[in-house]
Amino acid sequence: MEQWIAMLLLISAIWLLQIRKISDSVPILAFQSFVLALMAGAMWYETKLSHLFVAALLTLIVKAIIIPAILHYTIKKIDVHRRVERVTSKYTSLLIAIILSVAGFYVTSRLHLPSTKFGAPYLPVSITLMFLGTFIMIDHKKALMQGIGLITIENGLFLVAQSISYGMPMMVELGVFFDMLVTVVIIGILSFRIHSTFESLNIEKMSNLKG
Amino acid sequence: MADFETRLFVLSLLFFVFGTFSALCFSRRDKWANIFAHSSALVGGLLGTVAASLVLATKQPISVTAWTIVSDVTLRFKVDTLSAYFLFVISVLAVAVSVYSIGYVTEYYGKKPIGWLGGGLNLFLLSMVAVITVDHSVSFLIAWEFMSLLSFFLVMFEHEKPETRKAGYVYVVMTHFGTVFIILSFLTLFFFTNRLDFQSFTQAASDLPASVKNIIFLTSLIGFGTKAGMIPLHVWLPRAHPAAPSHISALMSAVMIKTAIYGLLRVNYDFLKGGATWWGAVVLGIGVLSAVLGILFGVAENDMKRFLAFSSAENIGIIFMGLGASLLFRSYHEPLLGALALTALLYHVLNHAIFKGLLFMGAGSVLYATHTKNINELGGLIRRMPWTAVLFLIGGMSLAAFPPLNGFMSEWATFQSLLHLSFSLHSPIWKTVGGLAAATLGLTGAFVAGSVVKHFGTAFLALPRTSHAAKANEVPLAMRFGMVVLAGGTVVFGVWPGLVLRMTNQIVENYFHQSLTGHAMLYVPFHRSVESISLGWMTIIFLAILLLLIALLRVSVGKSNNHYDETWNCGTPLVPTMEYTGTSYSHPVLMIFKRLYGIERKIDVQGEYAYYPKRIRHRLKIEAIIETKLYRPLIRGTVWLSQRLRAIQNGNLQSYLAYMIITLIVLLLWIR
Amino acid sequence: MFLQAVMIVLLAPFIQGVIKKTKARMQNRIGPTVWQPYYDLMKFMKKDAVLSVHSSWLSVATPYIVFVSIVTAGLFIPTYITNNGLSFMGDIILIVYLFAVARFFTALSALDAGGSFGGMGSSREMALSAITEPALLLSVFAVLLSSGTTKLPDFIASLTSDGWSWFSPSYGLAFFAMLIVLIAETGRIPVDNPDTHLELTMVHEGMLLEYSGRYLGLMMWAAQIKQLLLLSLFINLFFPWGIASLGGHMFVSFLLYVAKLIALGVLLAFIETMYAKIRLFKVPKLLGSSMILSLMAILLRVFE
Amino acid sequence: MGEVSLLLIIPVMTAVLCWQIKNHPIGEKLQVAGALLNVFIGLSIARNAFFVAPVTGWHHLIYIDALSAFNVMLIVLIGFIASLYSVGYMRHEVAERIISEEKVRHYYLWFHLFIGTMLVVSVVNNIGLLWVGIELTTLVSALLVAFYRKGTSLEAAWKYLIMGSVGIAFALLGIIFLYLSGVDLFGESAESLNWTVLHRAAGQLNPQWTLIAFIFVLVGFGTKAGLAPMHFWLPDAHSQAPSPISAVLSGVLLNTALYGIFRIYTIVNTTLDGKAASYLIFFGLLSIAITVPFMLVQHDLKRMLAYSSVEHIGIITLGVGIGGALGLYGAVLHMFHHSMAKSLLFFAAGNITQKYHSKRMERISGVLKTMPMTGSIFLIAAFAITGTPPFNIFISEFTIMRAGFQSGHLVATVLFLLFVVLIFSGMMYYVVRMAFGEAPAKVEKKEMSRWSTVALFLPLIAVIVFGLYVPPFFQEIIQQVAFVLQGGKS
Repeated sequence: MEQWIAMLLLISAIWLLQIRKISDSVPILAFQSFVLALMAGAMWYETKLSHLFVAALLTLIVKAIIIPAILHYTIKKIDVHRRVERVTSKYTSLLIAIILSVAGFYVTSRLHLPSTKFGAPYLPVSITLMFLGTFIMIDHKKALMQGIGLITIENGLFLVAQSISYGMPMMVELGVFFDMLVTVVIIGILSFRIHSTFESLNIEKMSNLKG
Repeated sequence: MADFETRLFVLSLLFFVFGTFSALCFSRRDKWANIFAHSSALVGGLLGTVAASLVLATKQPISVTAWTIVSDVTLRFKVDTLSAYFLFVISVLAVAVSVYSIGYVTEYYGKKPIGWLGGGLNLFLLSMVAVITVDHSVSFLIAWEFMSLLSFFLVMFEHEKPETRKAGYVYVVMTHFGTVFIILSFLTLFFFTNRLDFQSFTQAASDLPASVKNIIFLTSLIGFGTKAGMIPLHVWLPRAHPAAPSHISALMSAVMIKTAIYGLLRVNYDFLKGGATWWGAVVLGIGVLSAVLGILFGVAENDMKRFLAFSSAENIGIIFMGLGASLLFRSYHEPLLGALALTALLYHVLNHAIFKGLLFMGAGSVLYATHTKNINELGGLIRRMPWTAVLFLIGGMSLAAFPPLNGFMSEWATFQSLLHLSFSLHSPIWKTVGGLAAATLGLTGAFVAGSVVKHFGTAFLALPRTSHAAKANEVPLAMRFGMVVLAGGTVVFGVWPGLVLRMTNQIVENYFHQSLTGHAMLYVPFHRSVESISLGWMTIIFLAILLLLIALLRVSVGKSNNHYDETWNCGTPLVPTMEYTGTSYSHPVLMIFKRLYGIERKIDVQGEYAYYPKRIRHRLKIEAIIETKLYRPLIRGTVWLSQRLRAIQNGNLQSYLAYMIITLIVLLLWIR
Repeated sequence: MFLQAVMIVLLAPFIQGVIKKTKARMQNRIGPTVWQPYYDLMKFMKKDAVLSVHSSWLSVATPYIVFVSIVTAGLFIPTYITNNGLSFMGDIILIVYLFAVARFFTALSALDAGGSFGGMGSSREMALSAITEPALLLSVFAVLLSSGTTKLPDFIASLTSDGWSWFSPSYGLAFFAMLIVLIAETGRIPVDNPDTHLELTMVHEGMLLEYSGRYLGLMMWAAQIKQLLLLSLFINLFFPWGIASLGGHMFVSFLLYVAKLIALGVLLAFIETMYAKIRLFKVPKLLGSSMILSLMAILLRVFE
Repeated sequence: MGEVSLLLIIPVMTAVLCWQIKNHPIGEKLQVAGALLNVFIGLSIARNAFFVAPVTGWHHLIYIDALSAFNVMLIVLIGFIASLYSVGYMRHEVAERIISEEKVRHYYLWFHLFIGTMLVVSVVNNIGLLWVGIELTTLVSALLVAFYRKGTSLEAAWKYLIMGSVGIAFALLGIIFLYLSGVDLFGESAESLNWTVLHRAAGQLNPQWTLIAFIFVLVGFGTKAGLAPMHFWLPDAHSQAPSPISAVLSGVLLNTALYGIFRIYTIVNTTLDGKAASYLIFFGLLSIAITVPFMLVQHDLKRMLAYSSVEHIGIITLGVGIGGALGLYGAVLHMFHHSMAKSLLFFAAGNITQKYHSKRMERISGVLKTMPMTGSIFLIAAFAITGTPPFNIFISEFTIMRAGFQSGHLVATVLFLLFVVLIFSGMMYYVVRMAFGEAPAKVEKKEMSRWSTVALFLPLIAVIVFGLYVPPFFQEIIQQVAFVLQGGKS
């Protein structure tokens, strides 16, 4: 079970690197978050910790529904149906993604952290997710994709938070969700303004501030 | 008794403070600002002089605690004999300069903020007094940098001129670099003594391991040497001093650079108390270098104040020679000779302060009257401004160490200490070095004489070259008086060394338990012979012979009746353009020492026959090798490097993110 | 002391005359009598003076200052007695600096009138002196090193007491070093030509160009005295034999002293006729070689 | 207890009111009043925390000890001065037709929310909430950076937002690890992220977890605090924001981020007994070093100041890393001094840029002629920020150097000295060119509005006085804070 979830998450992350159109990213993201919610549910099922259930629910609502919705809306509004632009070629990015995953697993393995009862395999995956998320941001030139990369990173965080530490204290989780939401909203707002100012979302246009 | 001196000292400080604030209050009213600022500076100076002489007379140190800065850093003023001596020098100059300024600043009325200038002067004096009297390294550093900062602002006073801004920048950066080295030496002392006040340095520092002492010595030498303007760290000096208003240049050149000497004495004599032999050798070497190169660069100058600045570097060199000699003698346990050398350098500190102050004031007066410092635009001033001429001449003669003026006395003492390196030390190296060093001192003396002739001759004698010079008028009374005070000093301290010895002995005895005797005569009893000099007697004989000669001529052939006629100029009437200019005057020297100046000489003759040219243009481009070969590459290299390094901030968000993630991964791989 | 003052003042022109006479003879001329300089001086003293309208009080004051400072310097130089009781107030350093004072004022007065000849001479003089002075000091120190004092009487006393060590090589080197300096300081060929006013060659004479009458007389007299003093310094550093200490048999030593002076004068005249004047910018090399010699002298003395 | 709630509520209230009140003159005065009120409350709270006892409340959700109180003090003070300065600044912007009046109302809204979020960060006890607060500051201030809707400001804001959020995310992971390290001690309870609890149990925490946690937190919050090499957003954001905002960003926000790091550092360092210090020293030195080239060759006035902020954050970090009573003392003192000097500098720079209509330093000259007051203050502040006596920064820098030598970090200290003097020579080059000389003809010789000059004086006093005399009560405060940073044990 755990292995499956971990694998799905990884695949979804790498998939985000391989998309053709920006709009494709939204469903993948939703799927990823859904898997995350699933995982949380599973954790709840195993540990019977009530707040894990809440977390799962929140994940489902906020991450798998609201945030994708916002992103979808933004993309529609700015209508960037064009192909994504990458720094590296498709295959290079794939290669790097693989390397990063290996790195993530290696790093966590050599930390020889004391294993916990559940979700031990999730730790390397989550760290890898963070790496991949950052790589998504680095690789894609469209401003919006960086938002998506960010959300991938946060998903990685959640994975750890939910699985290994059985979720954070309630209040903190709420706060985090709230932040996520606001972040996405502000990313939306800013990408609107950027698009209206630069007539494009290509962040390579935004490199006037040097030195 | 001591508390009386304490009161005087505190009062003088308060007067400086009062001068600052009153000047700033009256910054709207130039006249009042001028009067308040400089009169209070004058009073402060007088009080300081009295306090200093009392301390030197009674040997009772003044000690005043002001307040606590942070936890264990207190601001305490402690005037022991060494401080008192420098306090005396500063105060004397303060008196003369403040009188002079009353006249000098009138030039700025309506044009520039007098209040700030006067206030700055007072604060500057205050900071200098603080530098030489505080006894905690942190408060010393604060006072030190405060002094540098104020002098920087005062240099920047005429900041409309671009070269002034450049000078100010160079100055402030170099002095800051110097301060860093001073900080290093103090921190090193702190590292071993675990205290920061001079008291514990004095107690603990002397029994440090030799290597540590060497570090401290070197760092302090570089640090203080920068401020003193020793070559090759002098580059700020010939820029900053001419840029400042003349009375400020007088203070900077006469007194401020001496605070560095004070620092060196403190570190070497109070804290370290003896070290390796090579210390003395290094200092002596730097001294010789500074003296010779300083004056050689100075010879080429046609700007009065720039020349004076270079000659300051040269005199610092002479002082360093004395210091080096005394360090050597100390390491060879020759107390009497050490005493002689230390006396020589202290004496020269006072003398240089006096005549360099006088000369800068003189240059200032010329500037005031003609609005130019370039001697090639002057001439014939001796008739327009007789007072200034005579006073400048006296200063110049003292600078060139001519008897019977004070400059000679200290140079004589320096000569003696250098020669007795070779006479009394038994190592063949020192025997050779001593003679050579003395010879170089002679060399510098001759060059100084030459440059003085050049500057006085070109600026004050013969025909005026421009209308500025032709229409010049004698400067106001206050300025003349300020100069007269110092001119008197040059004579008195020349013919009556006893006055100075009485002060220096107090210091010298602390370190060598020996002292020199003398009233009208400086008398050094060596084991092999007795060296002595008496300018007082010499002067008397000189005058006697003079009177005799005149009398004889009168009685034998009567008064000489003079006719006046045009100068012989191959039959053509003499016009100013035919006179020897400063440039042409120093030309032989430049030709002899070509290598040092990196001279680019261009002569282009126009006209069909080379022998009957229509126009000849002669351009002489001179640049000191130190700047071209040492500093410029350094600066260019730094800038080039930083321009390369700036590439990391390429404005691209993705690369920034890459930096982040890489940092993270590396750290994760790093930790165990 | 008074005696010595009078002596040097009166003796100086005679030596000048001797040198001139010898030169003339060597050039197969009859030449003026050895007393000629005295006649010249008297003539100058009587004549009226013409001064430049552009000149200041400096031109008038200079001759007196120059003359007196050189005479004063003369009091500290042993001539025919080791100690005239004045040496407590000065030593070789003071002497050198008194000469420097004289030179300083001469150079200034040369600029006073504003003519370019004066400037030329003055600038050359000061440039050369910058090298002559250390050379002089160095050669003197090379000799003084043996006795460890800068006081000439003490030095001569020690030299005469512990035997005259002429044959030590360092003395030889120092001798030649100082001879060169002597020629330079007295402004003779090959460094300078005392009997020309041609602007390309002259150094010292150029500075006196504007002077006439009594002032010129004083200047020339001062120059002659300076020459005498340098000669006697040279003599007493290298051949102090027979010099009397205070109260000794003065007369003999005086005669000896004059004899030495004449001999040295002849030598100078000889050299002067042997050589031609060298270019101005060659002179530093000459003096440099003098410095090298004295340096070698010092090294020999130190390491022996 | 009521005080604390007031402290958090007033900024929000002010913000909302400023936003709602359409009457501009009233609004701007009102926001100043709000800020002033908050100063009093903040200081009284701080006084209790310093001299009486740590303030707690809301069942251990709030915990204000000396460290928090110190941060609160800085926030309210700088906040007040900035709000005071904003009045003149914004009036000028409106007068210049650069922005409209209701944009100014938005400005005040976000400004005070920003202050509020920072206060939240410094008063909460729970590290998770602390994280939430810091993320909020990012979001709010990003909007303020983007305030002028120019391309460059948007760019800066975007970079800031993205880098900030990524960093913050890393930090959250770190916090989760920290939670993990304690979780088997306390089980899953809200308490177990309260740093009081963690701190008490710091001894028994799991070292592996804490170390990796610290790494993530350092990189994460380090990004926010502008530690090299995560600082790249900083010069952009600080130079593009309106000057009062730049002042707050440099003066307080960075400290707040550092506060996050140090909070966790104190715990981690006790767990790893001093192993973590070396990381701080490394990043501190790196931050100082990396600014050198950008100081030596620079064209934009505010960027230069921003880089100097990076440098000083580095110095503070270095000081804490060097540690020991002296090092921490110096670091804390430096925090205060840097906030004062830097905000002063940014305000002066604000006046200058508004007067010359440019941030390009080659276009600026003769400030002393055009604005004598601002010019001289600018000079003083510049000398102060480069650590020149007799101004305040020197004292703290020297204390840190002392600590460095005392604790035997000789190489680090000497490097530090070297970098500092290089930075000085770089900065002075431009400062001299700007302050002195003749002004361009078109610039009229007149000070900016009274509001803009008055605001300069409060920090100026601190800059000058604290360089010569640090009052005993203040030393006591610093001692307290250093004590907390030392992990409560002296």
